[in-house]
Amino acid sequence: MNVEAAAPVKPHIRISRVSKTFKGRKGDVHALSDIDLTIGRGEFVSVVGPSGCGKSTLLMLLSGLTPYSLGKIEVGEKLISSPNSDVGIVFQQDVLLEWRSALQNVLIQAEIRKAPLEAARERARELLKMVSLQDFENAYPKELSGGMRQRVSICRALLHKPPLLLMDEPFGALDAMTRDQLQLDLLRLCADNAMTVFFITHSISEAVFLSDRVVVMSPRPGRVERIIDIDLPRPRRLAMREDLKFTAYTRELTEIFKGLGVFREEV
Amino acid sequence: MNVEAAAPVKPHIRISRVSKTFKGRKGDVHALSDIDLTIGRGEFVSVVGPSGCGKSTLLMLLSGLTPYSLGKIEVGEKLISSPNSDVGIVFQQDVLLEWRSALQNVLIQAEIRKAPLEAARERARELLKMVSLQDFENAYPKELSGGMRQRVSICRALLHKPPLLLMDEPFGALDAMTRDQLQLDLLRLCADNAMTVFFITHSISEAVFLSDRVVVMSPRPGRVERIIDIDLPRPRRLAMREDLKFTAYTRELTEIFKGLGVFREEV
Amino acid sequence: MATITEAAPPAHPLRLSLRVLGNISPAFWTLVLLVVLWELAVQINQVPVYILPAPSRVAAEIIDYWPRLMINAGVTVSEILIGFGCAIAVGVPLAVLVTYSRVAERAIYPLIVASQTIPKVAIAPLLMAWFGYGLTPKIVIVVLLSFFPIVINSVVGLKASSAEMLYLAQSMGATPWQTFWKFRLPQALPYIFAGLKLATVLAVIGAVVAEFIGADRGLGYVIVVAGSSFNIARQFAAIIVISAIGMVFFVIIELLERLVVPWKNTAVVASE
Amino acid sequence: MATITEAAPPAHPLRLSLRVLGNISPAFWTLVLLVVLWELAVQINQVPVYILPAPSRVAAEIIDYWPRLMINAGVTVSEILIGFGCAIAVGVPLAVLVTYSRVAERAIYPLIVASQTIPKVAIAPLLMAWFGYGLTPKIVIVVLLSFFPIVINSVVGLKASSAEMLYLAQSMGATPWQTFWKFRLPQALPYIFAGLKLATVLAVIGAVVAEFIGADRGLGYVIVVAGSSFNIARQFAAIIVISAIGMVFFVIIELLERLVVPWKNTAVVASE
Amino acid sequence: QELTPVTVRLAFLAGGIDAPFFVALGKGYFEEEGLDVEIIDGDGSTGTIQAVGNGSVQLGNAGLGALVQASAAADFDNITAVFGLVQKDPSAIIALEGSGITEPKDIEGKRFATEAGNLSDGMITAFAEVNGIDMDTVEIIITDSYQQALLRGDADFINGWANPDGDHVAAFSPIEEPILFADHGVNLLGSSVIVRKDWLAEHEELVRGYLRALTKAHADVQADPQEALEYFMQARPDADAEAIAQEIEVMEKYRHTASTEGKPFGYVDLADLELTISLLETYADVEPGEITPDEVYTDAYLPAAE
Ligand SMILES: Nc1ncnc2c1ncn2[C@@H]1O[C@H](COP(=O)(O)OP(=O)(O)OP(=O)(O)O)[C@@H](O)[C@H]1O
Ligand SMILES: Nc1ncnc2c1ncn2[C@@H]1O[C@H](COP(=O)(O)OP(=O)(O)OP(=O)(O)O)[C@@H](O)[C@H]1O
Ligand SMILES: [Mg+2]
Ligand SMILES: [Mg+2]
Repeated sequence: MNVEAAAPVKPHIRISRVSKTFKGRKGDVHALSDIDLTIGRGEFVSVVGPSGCGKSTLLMLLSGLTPYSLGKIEVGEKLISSPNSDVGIVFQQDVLLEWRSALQNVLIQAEIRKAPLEAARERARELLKMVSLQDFENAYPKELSGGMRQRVSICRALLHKPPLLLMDEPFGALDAMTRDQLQLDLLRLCADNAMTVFFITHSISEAVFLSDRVVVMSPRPGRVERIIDIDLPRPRRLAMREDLKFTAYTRELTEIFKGLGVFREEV
Repeated sequence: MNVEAAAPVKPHIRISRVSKTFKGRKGDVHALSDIDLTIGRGEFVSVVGPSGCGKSTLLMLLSGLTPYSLGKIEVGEKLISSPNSDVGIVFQQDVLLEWRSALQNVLIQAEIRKAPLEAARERARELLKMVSLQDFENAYPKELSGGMRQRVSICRALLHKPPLLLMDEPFGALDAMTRDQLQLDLLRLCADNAMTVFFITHSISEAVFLSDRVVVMSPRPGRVERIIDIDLPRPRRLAMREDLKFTAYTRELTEIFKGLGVFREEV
Repeated sequence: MATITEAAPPAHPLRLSLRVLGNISPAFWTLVLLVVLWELAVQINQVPVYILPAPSRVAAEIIDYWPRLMINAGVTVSEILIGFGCAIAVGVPLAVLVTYSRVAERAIYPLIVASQTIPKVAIAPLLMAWFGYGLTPKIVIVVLLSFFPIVINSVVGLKASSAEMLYLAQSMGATPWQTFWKFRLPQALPYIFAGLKLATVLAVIGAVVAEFIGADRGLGYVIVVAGSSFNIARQFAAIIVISAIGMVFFVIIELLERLVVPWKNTAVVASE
Repeated sequence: MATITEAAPPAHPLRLSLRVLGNISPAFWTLVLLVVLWELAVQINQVPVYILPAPSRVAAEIIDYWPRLMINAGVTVSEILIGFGCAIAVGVPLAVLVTYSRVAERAIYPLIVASQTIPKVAIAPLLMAWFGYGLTPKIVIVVLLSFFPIVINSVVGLKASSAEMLYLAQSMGATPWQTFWKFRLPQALPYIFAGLKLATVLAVIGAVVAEFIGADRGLGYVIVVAGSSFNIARQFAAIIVISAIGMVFFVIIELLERLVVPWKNTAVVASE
Repeated sequence: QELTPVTVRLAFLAGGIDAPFFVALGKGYFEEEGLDVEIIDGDGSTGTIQAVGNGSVQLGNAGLGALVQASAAADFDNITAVFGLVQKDPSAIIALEGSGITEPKDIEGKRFATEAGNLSDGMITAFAEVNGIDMDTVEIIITDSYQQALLRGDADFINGWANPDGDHVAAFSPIEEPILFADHGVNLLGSSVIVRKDWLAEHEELVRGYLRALTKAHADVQADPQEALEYFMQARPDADAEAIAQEIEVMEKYRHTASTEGKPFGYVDLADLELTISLLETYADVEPGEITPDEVYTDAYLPAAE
């Protein structure tokens, strides 16, 4: 079933036969099995798959934050065996530092990287404005709604214009409108900065709308079930979602999903 | 603009002119303004609105966990002025106790309520099976994926068959298929137990699919912008989402949303 | 049934300090009550002064002996402050070492524990032999007594950082120093402050005990000398000044905590 | 650069204890090293026994005096255990009171602090007058010395519960007792255990100090008696037995922690 | 016969000088007098006076000088001594051999290590003044480990008991003959049996019996020091037997002053007591005339001389 799509020109990420097993008290959990995936430089790849199939785990392996059990991951020319700091990550849980205001939470990225602070502050303000949080720069995480916290963590990941962006359901807590807006903003930023994006989502239409390729993962142990090339023109426009081609893609993905047997019969 | 839909027969919840202001270091945040809403017994009401508009705040007021600044909230015949324990709540962040396994996290509901433990364990197992976590009963929260954690917290809220269910984006971290499945399961449980449900979501189609009425809130300070009666037959079937009536509702809601001006012009 | 209260907004530092000072009052009244009871107990039972002097008698002694009490208090306070400072300077880095290095944890930790269980009074001759008879052995004793809670609590605090937060730090390429300074330390502050509070009282005790063993000034010395000449009222006067120093010190650390860890002073859910 | 390690899986209690025992070894080797250095220092510098007896000399004394050391150790250990038990029985409820009642916090807390800064040795005659010369005053001193870290750390721990968690508890109609028992306490355990560890060493010190003042048995008494006849080697023998007791006690509490708070022993991210 | 329970607190940690107490206990002399005695160790006269004063013990050993000073300082007159145990003060200047300190005058310009509490009772000053020593030339080091300070050479002399403190030092390094204060015009009466006057009034016969038992035991100690040591070690197994044996031997010489030499054990000479009081009046803040000998001592309970 593994239909590998045409390999992109300049590979940025190369995942070869990677497996991951979590050792548990009551036996091991086999989270990822034999993953093969190559992502080109500047490519936007989305990952969809049922809950618990190993998407977040794969993202953590890519970032070098968790070690893999078998196989090989290369990012750029580098073999990943320790944390890779040349990335921006949006974690599934917004990991905000509760002792810092929204603005300071974004700025930590610059502080740690020893980037010039004044310019960073400028950019952080712009990013917060982009996600409509200009009025909450000084609010502490406790004083923010779930969606607001998530938006702060997105700004943090974007601050330093990383060459590789890893996003774990970044828009999950946002309403449809804000989400549409941020999707467009994200695409613009990617185009401007030639970022490679590894994007986990639960929304098939979001995946289709944003991506060059969509990876469908099968449930435990997570495998790459199928990779779909999305052949839609760029820049993407919201109106494209009404296109037949677009709906064809979403339908195809939905069918693959259903084929995974995740879905029980209707009761 | 406030178009109050036909009042339901037996009111379960009565919210009258409720406002909520958070006192902050740098001035106050006016989160909710002058909310009026009546929810009938056994009714399924969804709330949609832009991120940060006060949905979670309203839920917290309803549960009595946060005090309101002005107005009156009655649940049943009781004026809410202290925590109401006759509910099941799914919080926006899954609040799992990290020292308890998935099963024990569900069972805490029964332990606190001093319900017979054997029966509760039986039911907890069923619920975990319903959300496909039968293999993870003994896993600790740290060992679960984001979507799995959320599913555990849903089971916890349902364990004691509460007359009133308050859910804050309960399916936000779930893939489309699991989500569909759980929507159906939830509707079945509601019908079986005559539960009243207050349901916050970011998905307009989810709101339409599940609800008797959909409340649209406007951004800060949160107000009730519009209430839409969803006149679709019950039990709902997934196929209904292809109905013209269904799409008409989602379109209407999308238009209202756009009218709120949340949406910036496309860039 | 539980009741709900509004989360108190964090106030301006100055307003805060004032509020904290205001907060002392219930304790003050308890204290007054205790003193009155003590006075009555002594008066009614005719307790002789060499057993337990009445507060009035102690107060008279404090007033009488005020100038010399203050001079000696100055000595004790400076020992406490220097010793406490050194305890922090020793304790926090040690905690960092133990947190970051498993080997250090296993090799050093048990020895620190052992060092704590040694009665300082018993090894006084050693300390005197090594550090002479001046200020140094007192500082050493203060440090030995007070650095332990700083270490233990700092270790627990520094280990309390969530895995997610450390992942975040690593993804930014944070150096160990940055991870410590920007992520672990702020997270650990509530624990560290609990340790500092414990350390304050131990520092006070340490200074006094050190002065018991060999000193020619300080409040501990006053207690010994007053005791040997059976001046119990003066002993109590000195003890009360010591307690006051300890309390002031403790309150200062608490004020500092409120200034340094303001984000903790929100969200209060009081259950009845 | 930081490196990544696999999260260690929580092991079976028995395996755990074995591992912990295994873990002691680095400390053991450091100890051996220290003892060797000590022996060499004494031999080379010809340090007289009245300053610092050589470990060989102390070891000989321990062996020589073993039966009586054990008898006295038994006395001291029982004082420590009873006192420590009482300290927990006093400290934890006090912490609960302070956590739940703002008034208690303001009224009692400062007095507890004050009680800590009073040098116990100085008020020993009072304690003797109140509690006689038997076991009671020793227990009282142990409790007075060791309950404070239990209180302070328990308060910090009980206050560490997140607002969300307390909301959850309230939404289930949890009684204050249930909230305490099922939500706050498990959350507070790491803090409480840090407090208990501090308390162990203070309990040991407390027992020894109490035996200094008025006792005719126990290791503190042995130290005093040996001191009075200038038997420094025997003093050190007793000190070493005391330290050993303290360490064993500390390790027991740590083992207990690993059994009671197993969910903490996961996810280790070591940074170099 | 019903025994009366009595707790006795020694002045210091039990030492050879307390041997009569343990012999009386071990041989049942106290029981013969109707007493059930428990002996507890002390940590100085102050503590014992307090313990007797507040009734936590009935009988105690405390320095008569200390009793005078305490009565004045804390303003009480309800405790009296009834029996002198140590009358010649063993306090002495102790210096290492070769230090050149053999006469009181020799301490001038030297370094002096002592405990804080020891310094404040005024007897050093008294010793200096009586012997024309300029204390301003003496450098004082205050430390509890004064013996070590002397041995290490941090100090030239210390003030301690000629026995056993002097013996302890001598065990490591030979010392000059200790310069006893008592031999140089300054004798503060030492340990005596003290009791609260109200309790005494109710238990006169018991106290007489107690003192009889002590006297009898003291005679036994002198007759058979080895046996006394055995009784002692039975009661205080952690004590250093060798040291105790030596103490039993040498401490006897401090039982009497020159003026009570040949008098029965326990007898206190009025002139000695007056000297003690006057020394304290001159050097230790005791108001002249505030304490009279009969306030702090009575000979009414001494056993009839045999
Ligand atoms: N504890 C608090 N202190 C101060 N302000 C708060 C607090 N909680 C919420 N707010 C503010 O109240 C407003 C409404 O927040 P709320 O969490 O109800 O939003 P929401 O509609 O649930 O948003 P989302 O969809 O992002 O979860 C926000 O502006 C938020 O900043
Ligand atoms: N630390 C851990 N220890 C043990 N098992 C783990 C751990 N983290 C994840 N797992 C397991 O690995 C599998 C994959 O988890 P992962 O978080 O990658 O899923 P996911 O695809 O991101 O799901 P979701 O969409 O719900 O976030 C799950 O079965 C989970 O239980
Ligand atoms: Mg995930
Ligand atoms: Mg919300």
